[in-house]
Amino acid sequence: MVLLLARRLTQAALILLGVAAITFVLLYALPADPAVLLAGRNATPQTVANIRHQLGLDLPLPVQFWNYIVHLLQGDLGRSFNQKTAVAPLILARLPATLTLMAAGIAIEVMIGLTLGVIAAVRRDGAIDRLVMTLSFVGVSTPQFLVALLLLYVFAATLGWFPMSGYGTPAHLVLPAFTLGILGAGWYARIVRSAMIDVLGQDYVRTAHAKGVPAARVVLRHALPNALLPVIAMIGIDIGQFMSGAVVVEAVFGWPGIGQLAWQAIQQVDIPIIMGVTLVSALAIVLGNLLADLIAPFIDPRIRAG
Amino acid sequence: MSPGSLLRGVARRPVLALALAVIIGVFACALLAPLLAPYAPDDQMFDGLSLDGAPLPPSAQFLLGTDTLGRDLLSRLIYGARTSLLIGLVANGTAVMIGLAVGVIAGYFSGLLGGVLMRFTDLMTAFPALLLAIVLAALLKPSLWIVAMVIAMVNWVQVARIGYTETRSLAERDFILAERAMGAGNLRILTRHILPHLVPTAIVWGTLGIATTVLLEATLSFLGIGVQPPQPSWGNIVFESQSYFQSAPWLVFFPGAAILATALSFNLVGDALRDLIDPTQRGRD
Amino acid sequence: MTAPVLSVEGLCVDARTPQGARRVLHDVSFALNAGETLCLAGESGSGKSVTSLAIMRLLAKSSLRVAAGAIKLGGQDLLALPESAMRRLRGGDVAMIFQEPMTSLNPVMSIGAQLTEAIRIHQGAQDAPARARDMLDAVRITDPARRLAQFPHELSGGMRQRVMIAMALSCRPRVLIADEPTTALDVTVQAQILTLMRELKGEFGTSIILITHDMGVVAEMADRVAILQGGRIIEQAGVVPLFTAPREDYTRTLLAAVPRLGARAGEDGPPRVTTISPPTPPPGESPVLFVRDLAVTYRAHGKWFGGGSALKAVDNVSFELRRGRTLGLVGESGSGKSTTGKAVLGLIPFAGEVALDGVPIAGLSTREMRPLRRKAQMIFQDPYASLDPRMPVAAAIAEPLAIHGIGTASERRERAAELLRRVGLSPDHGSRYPHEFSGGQRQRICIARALALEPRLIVADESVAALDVSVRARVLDLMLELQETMGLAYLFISHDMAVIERMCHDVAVMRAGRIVEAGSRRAVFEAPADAYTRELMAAVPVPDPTRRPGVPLIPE
Amino acid sequence: QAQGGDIVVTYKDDIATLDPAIGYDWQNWSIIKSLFSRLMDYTPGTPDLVPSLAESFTVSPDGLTYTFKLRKGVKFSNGRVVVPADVKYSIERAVDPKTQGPGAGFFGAIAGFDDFAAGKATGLAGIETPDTETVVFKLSRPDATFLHVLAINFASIVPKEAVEAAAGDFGKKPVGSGTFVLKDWVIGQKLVFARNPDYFVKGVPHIDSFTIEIGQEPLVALLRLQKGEVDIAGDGIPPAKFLEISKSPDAKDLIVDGQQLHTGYVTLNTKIKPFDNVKVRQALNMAINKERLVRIVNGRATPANQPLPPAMPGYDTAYKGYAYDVAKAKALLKEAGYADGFSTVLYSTNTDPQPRIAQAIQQDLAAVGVKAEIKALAQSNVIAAGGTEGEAPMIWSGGMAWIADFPDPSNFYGPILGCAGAVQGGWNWSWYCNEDLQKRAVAADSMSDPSKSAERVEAWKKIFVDVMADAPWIPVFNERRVVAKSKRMGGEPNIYVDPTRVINYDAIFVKP
Ligand SMILES: Nc1ncnc2c1ncn2[C@@H]1O[C@H](COP(=O)(O)OP(=O)(O)OP(=O)(O)O)[C@@H](O)[C@H]1O
Ligand SMILES: Nc1ncnc2c1ncn2[C@@H]1O[C@H](COP(=O)(O)OP(=O)(O)OP(=O)(O)O)[C@@H](O)[C@H]1O
Ligand SMILES: [Mg+2]
Ligand SMILES: [Mg+2]
Ligand code: NI
Repeated sequence: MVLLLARRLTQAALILLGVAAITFVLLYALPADPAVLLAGRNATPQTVANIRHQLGLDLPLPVQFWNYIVHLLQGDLGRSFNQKTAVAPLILARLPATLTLMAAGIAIEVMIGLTLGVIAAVRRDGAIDRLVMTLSFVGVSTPQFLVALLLLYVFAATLGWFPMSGYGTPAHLVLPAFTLGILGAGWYARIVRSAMIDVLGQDYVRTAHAKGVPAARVVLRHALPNALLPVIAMIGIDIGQFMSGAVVVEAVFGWPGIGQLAWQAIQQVDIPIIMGVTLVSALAIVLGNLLADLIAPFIDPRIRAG
Repeated sequence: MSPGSLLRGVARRPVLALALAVIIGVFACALLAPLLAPYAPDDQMFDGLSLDGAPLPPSAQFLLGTDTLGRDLLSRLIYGARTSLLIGLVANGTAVMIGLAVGVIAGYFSGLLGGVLMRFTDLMTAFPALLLAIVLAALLKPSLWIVAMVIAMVNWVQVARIGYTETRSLAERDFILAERAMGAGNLRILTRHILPHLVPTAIVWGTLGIATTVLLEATLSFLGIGVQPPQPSWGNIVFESQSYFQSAPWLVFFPGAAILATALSFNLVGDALRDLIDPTQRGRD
Repeated sequence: MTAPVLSVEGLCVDARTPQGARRVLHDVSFALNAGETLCLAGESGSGKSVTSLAIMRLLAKSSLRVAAGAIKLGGQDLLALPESAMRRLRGGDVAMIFQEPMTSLNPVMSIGAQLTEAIRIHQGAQDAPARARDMLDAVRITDPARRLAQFPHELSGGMRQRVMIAMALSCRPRVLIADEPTTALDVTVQAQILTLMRELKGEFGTSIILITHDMGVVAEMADRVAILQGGRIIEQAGVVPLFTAPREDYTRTLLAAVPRLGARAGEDGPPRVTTISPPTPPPGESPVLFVRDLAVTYRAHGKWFGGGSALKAVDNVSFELRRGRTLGLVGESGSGKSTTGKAVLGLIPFAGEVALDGVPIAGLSTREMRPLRRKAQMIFQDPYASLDPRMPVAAAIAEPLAIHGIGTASERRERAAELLRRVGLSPDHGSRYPHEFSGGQRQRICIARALALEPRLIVADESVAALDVSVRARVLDLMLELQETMGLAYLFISHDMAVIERMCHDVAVMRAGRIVEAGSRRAVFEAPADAYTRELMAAVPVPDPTRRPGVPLIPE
Repeated sequence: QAQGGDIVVTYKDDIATLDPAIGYDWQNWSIIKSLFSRLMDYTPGTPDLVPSLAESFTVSPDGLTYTFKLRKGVKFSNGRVVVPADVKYSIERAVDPKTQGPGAGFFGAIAGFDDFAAGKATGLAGIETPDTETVVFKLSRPDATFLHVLAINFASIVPKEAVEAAAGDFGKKPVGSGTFVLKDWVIGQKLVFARNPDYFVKGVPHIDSFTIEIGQEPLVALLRLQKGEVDIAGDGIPPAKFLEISKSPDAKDLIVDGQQLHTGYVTLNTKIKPFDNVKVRQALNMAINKERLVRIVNGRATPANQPLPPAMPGYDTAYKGYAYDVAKAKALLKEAGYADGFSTVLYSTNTDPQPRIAQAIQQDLAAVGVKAEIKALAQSNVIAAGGTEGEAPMIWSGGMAWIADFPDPSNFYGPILGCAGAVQGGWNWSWYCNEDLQKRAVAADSMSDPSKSAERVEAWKKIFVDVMADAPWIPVFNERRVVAKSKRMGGEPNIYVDPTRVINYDAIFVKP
């Protein structure tokens, strides 16, 4: 197990290196020249060349990449072109907000999704089932922006239950987390329903009934764990999606997360920030997936982790 | 099953019949757009805007209202069906297929091959799709096929992870051991005995994915790699208009409803097809 | 006489099929008195399991439905009871042991969790873990404390069955329905379990419905016997009258077909069933299966950093099997029989030397194994688990042919139909799915599948255990016939000594992963050298209710 | 005007930096203006230059020497008095290549600039500090805009010790002598500015503090503004909300609407066929229905016919430009040999309403037979395409259009219409270079004698009219800036849409 963990961590490091390399190459492929953008409208070619040189953008790509990696290994993510300050603090400052929103969003979508999915599976082909299935489609078919604004209008602007914007208190978290949760719940509901229907038809569920286990317990204790594997995998995926992808929700609710930073950096071709955000979210994703893979054998002991 | 009994089977399920009708309708729109649309999709009509430049609500002249440039929304939706169908079916379908293939292979060959594939999947998950999109936008001539390709490249990853987990669990079951004992090759086990079990998953992703990819297309087009204005797609109509949801709700509602109805219909038909192919799965998702 | 504890009146059950309802139980009626053991015996697929599930109200809702009748428990009609009330009865008042142990245990819950749950629910006991361990002790599982933390897939088939029994007995039910409870058990344990059930009955007045195809068990356990055939009860009588004076022809066949241990004393091989003279293998020919120093180690899964402990399931096993011969592998549950069977076909990693038809298989790739697979087939211990639930059985039977590219699609279909017929099923069963069959029927499907390729070696793991005697006799004859005509070799794993006696040339007795005694069947059976072998022989039930061990007959 | 009040301003994007030598976007532009002071400044709401940190100044007759007397006793917020050496240090810092500042080029007229910029000197020889209150600038050529240059942000005065103490992070820890000081900066969330109690003009500023909340979606900011949570929505009113707000009864309290020094235009790349043909360029100038474009932006603009905006000195009110005339446009195209039109590409940024405007232009072009394919991209990609030779035939400038750095016509020529900008990475996206006009532009900028300023303006007026004869642009409209503010905020529109600093934090106030 320890060996396995060590191996997976090495792999994780390699993945990060791979991500860094690809990102680097892609950024180079961009025709937009950060120096030109920085130099601004009034710049002379001299200024542009100057800035390019200062940023080291005139070095050959492999050299730049090598320099980047060397700095990275010293824990240095470089300095933002646009903000003229170290990247690491910019990302770190936003990390707690991102992680909070991610955790809350995933918790809510899993909770809603599991509940609806299980109910739909138990009442399969009934009216509730149809309703849940239709709702799950409504959920995934609605753009984030709309849901976020709608929630904001109703619960913050009109009812005044929650603050419209900001970060810091649990009250601030509710609406953004629910936006993510409502939108993602459809996936979970579907996946859980599908897996649960399979499981509920298994012999061991019949055994549980035969033992006189209360219906709710049969569903929750006997059937649900057997249907959890895809859910775990899905959570691993969502970590990635929310890490830098909650741009819209962050924007609507003024949530100071990494998504906004990433979005701006991409617009401004602020390469060090893009690299930094990419690496941090890659790290989160890799760790998330690693965790999912490590948890899987505990949920289904038939899977050998070795 | 004969075509006759099939028809009768459909007729007995009105919801299914409705779903089929929606799908046929959408295909008809895509194929016959010039015949069906009341106006040209990119005609910015003078009387399509109010005097201070506001879009017009549905009326007898413009059945679904007009957009912020004074174009007929209905006509744009009809033409938009082409783009959106292609994205929803081809791009999403490809993503699901690649994802299943990778997931199943990685889950089944848990050794080196599986490890490498899954790490590759991790790498792709960790890689910012947006960046890829922007780079492609800058390098390539925007086209629908490129969006389709990017969507496929981005979305397969998720399907792969789910497929991988399910396969790992399946591969430990006795009947797979039995297949091996009979001498079944890996290919056969994968295609005949593991893939069929993933059909429900494929249906979930394939149909829920229709809605999400249609919306994703809009984001990618916004970044410049997909269809460019004035070519309509359902996604970009919603996307462009979402901030107008209060001042011109019809601009968001109708394309949104089109996406929802199409995705839902494909799901219903997908379920029905699966029941037909695999009766043990009746009622499963 | 007091009112019966449980009575079934005019029970009819329909199966839902695409062609409409098919009746699988016709007007079944019987009564179970307090402290009585009623045996349901009969053909495989005759409706025994369906009857018991109907009593529990656990018929698969999507495919089976009670069409008529009443089931009364102490005057209460179970069929009219609300689900919540029924639930309280289940497990506590009426408990059930299911036929297929692998699929009946929850794969993601530890044995301990599954056992204590029942105890907690019905008795609210604080000491549930301790009682769970006691129950495991009671069903004679080795190392019960460790088993509590294990998961079903880590146990042998017999152990799983014992866990099922422990679970059902843990709450001392008023009525116990046991569907083939000892099918997968070796005879010594079977004897212990039967004794346990008898004790339970004596101690708590539990009434038992025992479903079994083993007339030996019937004779040993039953007070009364009901014989089912084709979904009908054709005969119902006290055990002694039934054995001594059966009324129905079918009952008579059933009794006549019971193999009795010692029936073939003094003879070397199995009986001849054809007139073809078996080919004598040339002396230099390499054995079909050659095994030397085989060892298999399972790595039990440990906690994250704890590391797993290793279990040597098979150790130092050597034997060889020649063309046209049958080697019987017997031994207590968990002794490593199935593991050996899987290892010699290269299905699980092993150490040591294994050669199939002279070709060493260690380290062969899937592709290299393929030609060998055609020559060697396996019938798995758990038939349900080894069938793809999403494949119609005809396709499953034709599967090996398709894999090896034999024949056209229609030829394969024909062959599948033919094989179905030969194992006593009707070819139009072919379009059904595994879950629509009875346990015995599934077993026959697996046998048919193994025979499809006409291999040279079959590893048969408890492959006739779930078959009623008449069908079993037919299947065994079929296997013998194939051996005589084609020189098939069998590695025959069974707990049923009578079957071993009938089928085998040689016998190896396993215990704790090692072979403790091996030799010709005659030598081992007639002069067992090892103490354990002797114990095995003694524990075989005798199909004669008047020669019941221990417990005296309860007078009617 | 009332004193006091704490107000909240919102922006969507991060404040990149508050370093005056670096900051060059329209968000930090107005903040930097208030954090620091410069030798020169403008009367709030006008383009009129006034001395600020300088008490007085003199210009030599040849226009090559500027002598400034500093105000006495002005203190940086760290408590130290501002001395002439700070002026020299600050401007050298803005020019120093190590600073990577985008504003270096503005100071090109100072003697010694070329050596310093090329790294051959360690400072600007042209700046002298003869005593404790005097700064002298020696120019290498006359520069009529020099006083404006000393009023732009890059000429802000900073204390050397604070820059050095910040160790490269001055942009996050600014110290100046402006009207406000930075009190708190929570990354990604907000910046708090408090009034500078020691500011050298009494009674300025009016508000006690302002907080900038960032990461705020404009639509939501507006909603918060209507609820009174926000005082100024910095990103303005999104198109989707404009009509609703402007028609609401509160509109006059919530909206301020002002002219800015801005023109929206379409560049016609003179190096790409067929735009190398002046007739084609003129024809297209006649093909665009600007009235309709104005309607699409809900009337928030006025049609334009020349590069300069009306508020800019040098705007020619007599010039009528190319009138909208489809028939004439077609005729011209036919003359140029494009009777059947041609195909081309029109670039635009991708944020509403720019793609819509591009589509409207596209439709107008289609009417004269020109098939323009639209490429709506992120701003950085459009800028990249514009600055690459032979890449972008037409660019709709909306969203990144030119807003003057200072209110002088020269600022509308050099980088965007002059030869210097027609280079790789430049901003002259028409790649238009008329040597004759270039010479006249240089000449006009040399007329630094204040008495000749009217003549100079006249010269510029002609230059721009002549530019239009070559038609490298289609001037489309002059967009007005619309700012949303809460009801309690007071002040004329021109301090919310100040021509030189957008929001003038020094001048706005909270109504009592
Ligand atoms: N997958 C597994 N992981 C860990 N241990 C296992 C696994 N499968 C079997 N074992 C252990 O190996 C031993 C031998 O099991 P095996 O299945 O070969 O027994 P068997 O002789 O076939 O018994 P039975 O007659 O009950 O089927 C048992 O102790 C069992 O618990
Ligand atoms: N779910 C089902 N759907 C349809 N038919 C079924 C289903 N389950 C059982 N049957 C059919 O009902 C009949 C009775 O089955 P049952 O399981 O009761 O047999 P059994 O007497 O228990 O046989 P065995 O000894 O082989 O277990 C069989 O013909 C079987 O094929
Ligand atoms: Mg049965
Ligand atoms: Mg076994
Ligand atoms: Ni492990």
